[in-house]
Amino acid sequence: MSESPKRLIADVERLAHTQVNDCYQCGKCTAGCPRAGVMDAGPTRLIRLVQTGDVLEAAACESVWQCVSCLTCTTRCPKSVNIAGVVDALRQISVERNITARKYSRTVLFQKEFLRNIRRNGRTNELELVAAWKLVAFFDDWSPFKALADARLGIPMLTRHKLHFKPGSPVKDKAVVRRIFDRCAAKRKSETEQEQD
Amino acid sequence: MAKIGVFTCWCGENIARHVDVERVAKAIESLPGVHCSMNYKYMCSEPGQSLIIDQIKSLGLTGVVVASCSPHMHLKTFRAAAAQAGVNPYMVEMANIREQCSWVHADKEEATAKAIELIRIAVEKLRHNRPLQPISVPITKKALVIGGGVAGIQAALDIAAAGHEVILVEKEPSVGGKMAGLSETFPTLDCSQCILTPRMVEVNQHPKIRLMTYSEVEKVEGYIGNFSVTIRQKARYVDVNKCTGCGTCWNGCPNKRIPNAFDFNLGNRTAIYIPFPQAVPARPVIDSTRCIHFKNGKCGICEKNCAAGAINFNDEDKLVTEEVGAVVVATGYQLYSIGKEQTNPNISGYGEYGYGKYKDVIDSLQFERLISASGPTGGEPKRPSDGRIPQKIVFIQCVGSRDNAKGVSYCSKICCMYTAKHTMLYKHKVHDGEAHVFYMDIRSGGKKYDEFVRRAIEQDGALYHRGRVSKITEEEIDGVRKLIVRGADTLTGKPVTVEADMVVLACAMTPTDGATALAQKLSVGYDEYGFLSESHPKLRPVETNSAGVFLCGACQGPKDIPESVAQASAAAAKVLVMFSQDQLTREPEIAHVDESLCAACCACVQACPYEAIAIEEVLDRRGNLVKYTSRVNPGLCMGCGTCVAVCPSKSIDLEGFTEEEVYAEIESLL
Amino acid sequence: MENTNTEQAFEPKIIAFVCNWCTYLGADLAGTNRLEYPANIRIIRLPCTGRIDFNLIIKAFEVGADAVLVSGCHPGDCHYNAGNYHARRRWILFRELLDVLGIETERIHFSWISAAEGAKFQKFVTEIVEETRKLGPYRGYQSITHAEER
Amino acid sequence: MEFGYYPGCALHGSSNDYEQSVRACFDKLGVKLSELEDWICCGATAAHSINQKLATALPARNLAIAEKSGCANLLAPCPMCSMELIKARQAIQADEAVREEMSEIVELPVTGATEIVNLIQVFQAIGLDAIKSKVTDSLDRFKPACYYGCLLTRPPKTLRFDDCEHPSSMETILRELGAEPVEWNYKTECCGAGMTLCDPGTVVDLAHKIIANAKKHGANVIVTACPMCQMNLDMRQADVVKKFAESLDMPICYLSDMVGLALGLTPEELGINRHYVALRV
Repeated sequence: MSESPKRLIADVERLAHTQVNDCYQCGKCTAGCPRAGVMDAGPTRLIRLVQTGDVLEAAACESVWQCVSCLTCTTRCPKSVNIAGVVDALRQISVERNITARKYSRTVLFQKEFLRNIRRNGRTNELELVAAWKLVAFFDDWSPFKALADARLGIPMLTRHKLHFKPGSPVKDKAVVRRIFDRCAAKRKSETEQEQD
Repeated sequence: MAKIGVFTCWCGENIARHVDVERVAKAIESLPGVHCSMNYKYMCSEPGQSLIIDQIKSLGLTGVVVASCSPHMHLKTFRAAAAQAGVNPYMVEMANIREQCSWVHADKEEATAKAIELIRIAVEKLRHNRPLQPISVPITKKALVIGGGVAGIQAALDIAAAGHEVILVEKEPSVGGKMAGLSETFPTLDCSQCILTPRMVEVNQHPKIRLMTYSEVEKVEGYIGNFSVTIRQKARYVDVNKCTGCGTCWNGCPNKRIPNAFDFNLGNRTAIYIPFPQAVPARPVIDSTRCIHFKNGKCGICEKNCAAGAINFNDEDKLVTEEVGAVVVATGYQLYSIGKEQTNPNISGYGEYGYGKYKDVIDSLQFERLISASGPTGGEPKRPSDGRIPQKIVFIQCVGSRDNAKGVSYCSKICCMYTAKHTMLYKHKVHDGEAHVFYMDIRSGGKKYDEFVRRAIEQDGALYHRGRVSKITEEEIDGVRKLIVRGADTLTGKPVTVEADMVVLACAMTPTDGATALAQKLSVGYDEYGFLSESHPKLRPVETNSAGVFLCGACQGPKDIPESVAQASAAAAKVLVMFSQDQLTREPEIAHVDESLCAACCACVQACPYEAIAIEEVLDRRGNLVKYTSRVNPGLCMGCGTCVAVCPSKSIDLEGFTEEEVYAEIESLL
Repeated sequence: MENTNTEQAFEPKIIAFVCNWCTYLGADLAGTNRLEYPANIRIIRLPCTGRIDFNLIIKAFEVGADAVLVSGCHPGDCHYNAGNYHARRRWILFRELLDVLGIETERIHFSWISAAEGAKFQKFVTEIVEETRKLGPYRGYQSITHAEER
Repeated sequence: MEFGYYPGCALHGSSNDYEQSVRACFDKLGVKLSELEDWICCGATAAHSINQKLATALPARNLAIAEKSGCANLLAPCPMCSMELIKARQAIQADEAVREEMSEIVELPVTGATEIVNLIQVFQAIGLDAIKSKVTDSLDRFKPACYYGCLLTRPPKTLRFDDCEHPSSMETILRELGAEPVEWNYKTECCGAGMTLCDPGTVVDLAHKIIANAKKHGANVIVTACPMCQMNLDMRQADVVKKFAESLDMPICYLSDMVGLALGLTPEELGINRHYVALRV
């Protein structure tokens, strides 16, 4: 199914609360980005891809997940384009359509696991999170080295009482958190369906 | 009894396609006052106009309604035709059945019905019109030019060359403006001072020009042809008539380390000073805020040394009133301020570039002084922090320009050109130096302009990066202070970092401080940035909506030297057209007061944007005061009608749009 | 759906007071660019919105206007420097007066349309005609005058 | 003086030393912190990577809880939480439709009545004079490089706190307490904490750049008000030293640690002893 570029652009703009056509490609976002040096498509290029309707191509870029959300781009943009917001929108679109750059599928798994963790507990349970993430990552690429890479940090963290086996005070009303998650997912779904009508 | 002729135009197919012209003409015939109703293919054509003239003459018509295009198109044409046939031109009305009817309504029934109504409105108005006569006002053939930069100098010289007197007012101690401080000029690289200083001398010596430097316009009263201008001559503490400009005073002044504003604070001056050696007039001023004598009454070395006895510590500001017929505004520009301190709340400055924090981050006018042979370094591009010759300079374009978030939304137009010039001049002085330019678009439209930019790149090896800079930081590397410039090259999509010795910011051009205050004194409009508004962007580019006031140079919008000079000559030409007449004729569509009704409540006086209405005494034959009344100065009134709207007794009315006429129009729609 | 017939029969009458230098030229531009809009509008050309006395607006309702439209130059662009500000300022006072009189203020529309905004003129007029169509014919003025008579 | 308190996951987890420090400090200053009843996670980066609505809804739930409890000012010491809360609050305040939608989603009415403040703002509210009146030790042995990171000042239009390019609010406080803050270059540069698990290589590079610059400008401690920055710069320092073969030995402290030391609290009371790089007190 080929999708109308117009609709895709509108989706990004709605999610990011910004107008991509305001961008005149000056490059200031790329200039200030702490990650631009390693990106396959810097922020300027990502916005350009959205402008031309190549939203899915943009969403599939590795750079979407290389962004650290430091907001330097948005802060200094001479046209007040919410660039970081566009990157967030592209992330969401890439997850929804399962087109995330292969190299960063682990990151998506982590983010998803993070949210699952909150959905379950209301707050993050760090140890559970790290363990679970390592496990999914392992099943994702079967690399025991990656799975153990951060164990090295985990042990001194435990000795400094920084990592807890038991989470702090638990959330009492966990059910409401679940309902919030479900409602947000449902809203997004109905919005996209409405768009397609 | 009105005898009105209605002439409906087909405009070829333009009107006739959607409006049944024959039916319209027929329907109009029976309207009250209408004596004849005709239609023709092209009313504005020679035979069309003849038709109108013939009908006026043969039927003795007293008024004419032409139903055709917009009055902005042809009202003048038909008024002239009517006048030719002996009908007062203000007894002509138009019904706009083309732009506002046939072109916008596809349904022929609807369009035809609307056309009939539009003509009915016009007929009803015309039935209440009265003949008007153009107004004549006398004229003082002397011009005031405000601003002594290159534009003001040109305008003054042109008007004076035609034999008229000119007063040239400049707020700084010397004429010359920004151009006097520039190094060389694009695209020919001729020396700015070499071409300007002869002109500066000429304005000072011209018998028809009265040069008033260190002076500002305080108050403007009057109207076209008859302005009365009050000028404040600031206390100079030096009698310019006695002074010979010998220089003993400023050479002997012990107070030598005052930042010189003419060098944008890169160089120093004394407390008694001329801003630069070629200043005109070559007469110093004393900066009373810095002079030791004004602090403690001591020193006085200049006074002792002055053989001419020209020093006068008791000097005071003087107010001078002059009568002039026309005003030319040439107040020029200044650079957008980059730092944190901003007067305009919509502008926030560029903290990320560290201007004001890092000494070697300078703006483009500062760089002009650094590479100018007459500048504080004698033309050597020494950097301000330690005097080293920079081996690598980064030039950043569009600082403040085209930046809705922090600066101004417009393009400042000249920065692309002068930045290319800067790279060349720098490379000519430092052959092995690197000149990096960060730009967004290169805008080099103009004769020999793009060739000039290409020369900078192709022959002088300037390195152009298409992208903006995000941040500048200062770091010491191997004992030398470097500016780390983090930019991007959007053509490669990669970030670019340059370790520079100096950074030059090409800042936006903004109107001079005080331009808007002056505009208010002159009743001239200005835009959100303070650039003064021309009357029409294409057809009246040097006129303003304040009759008798003209504009030239960068006060109207960003401009380079050739454009400013051309516009200055244009403004001078407009002044000379005015001065070629002995009396001025104005449209009579202005306000007038029925003095028998006026209660002198002053509502109109306060509402009038032109200060054209004043309260005056009404005297009887013996000179006794009967009452007060408001009275309109026909020279000042521009005919906006605001006074009519606010008048509680409706004793003031606007000719051409009287209460009676407008009500008649509305009532025709019943 | 029961009102369809009457709604179709109702063609609102709209009187516009526009300034000569901005909105009138904007309307001309709409014509030059052939931007169609409903034929319900009648333009009264005035030098400036500053000339508009609010009695004119009341008069417009008196002759049967269903909506009145006032449009001039953008702030800062007034041909006469400040006429549009005067108009705006008076409108604020006038609106309260209208409320007291019982005239529906939603039938009076203000806008800034420049000589370059033909499309804005088209949109503005089209929207107002539609809106007024929905509001139905204006009988308010008659009811006010009748109340006075009683 | 009393503030609502939203610790966020970090302060209840791996950065509990920050909570210890903040609480110790405010105890000493007589400021009461009332922890928000049954608060939930703000969603952090994950929420706005996956579902924008969720990124508003999770903070909105906390705002609603705060409002219900009558809390006027809510302290969120973690800048990420703080920014997410402020962003949600502004969206809710600006648009009635959002307000209604969010009230429905989070099952509590939310209008954005509660003001969100960061740690520095609380110190400002207490007042420098009030703090100084309780000081027992001068901080004159410290030359802190104040590190604001990304989210204390960005996005400036949302946060409206300090100067986003050259902030100085932490310096003002520390200077009053006797320390000599250094001028340096990377006050607002990103340390890469967001990638600490998935891209350690870049994190080490960024951390090196920041710490080395602070050192070069004469700092003997980096002071931050962000749990992620602190942990990242502190924990990754060993890797930095290894990769760049350069001894840095730069302790990374919270602003509350510094204030606490001036108030006479011990490193143990403040949790400074649990940092990786030791602070020589």
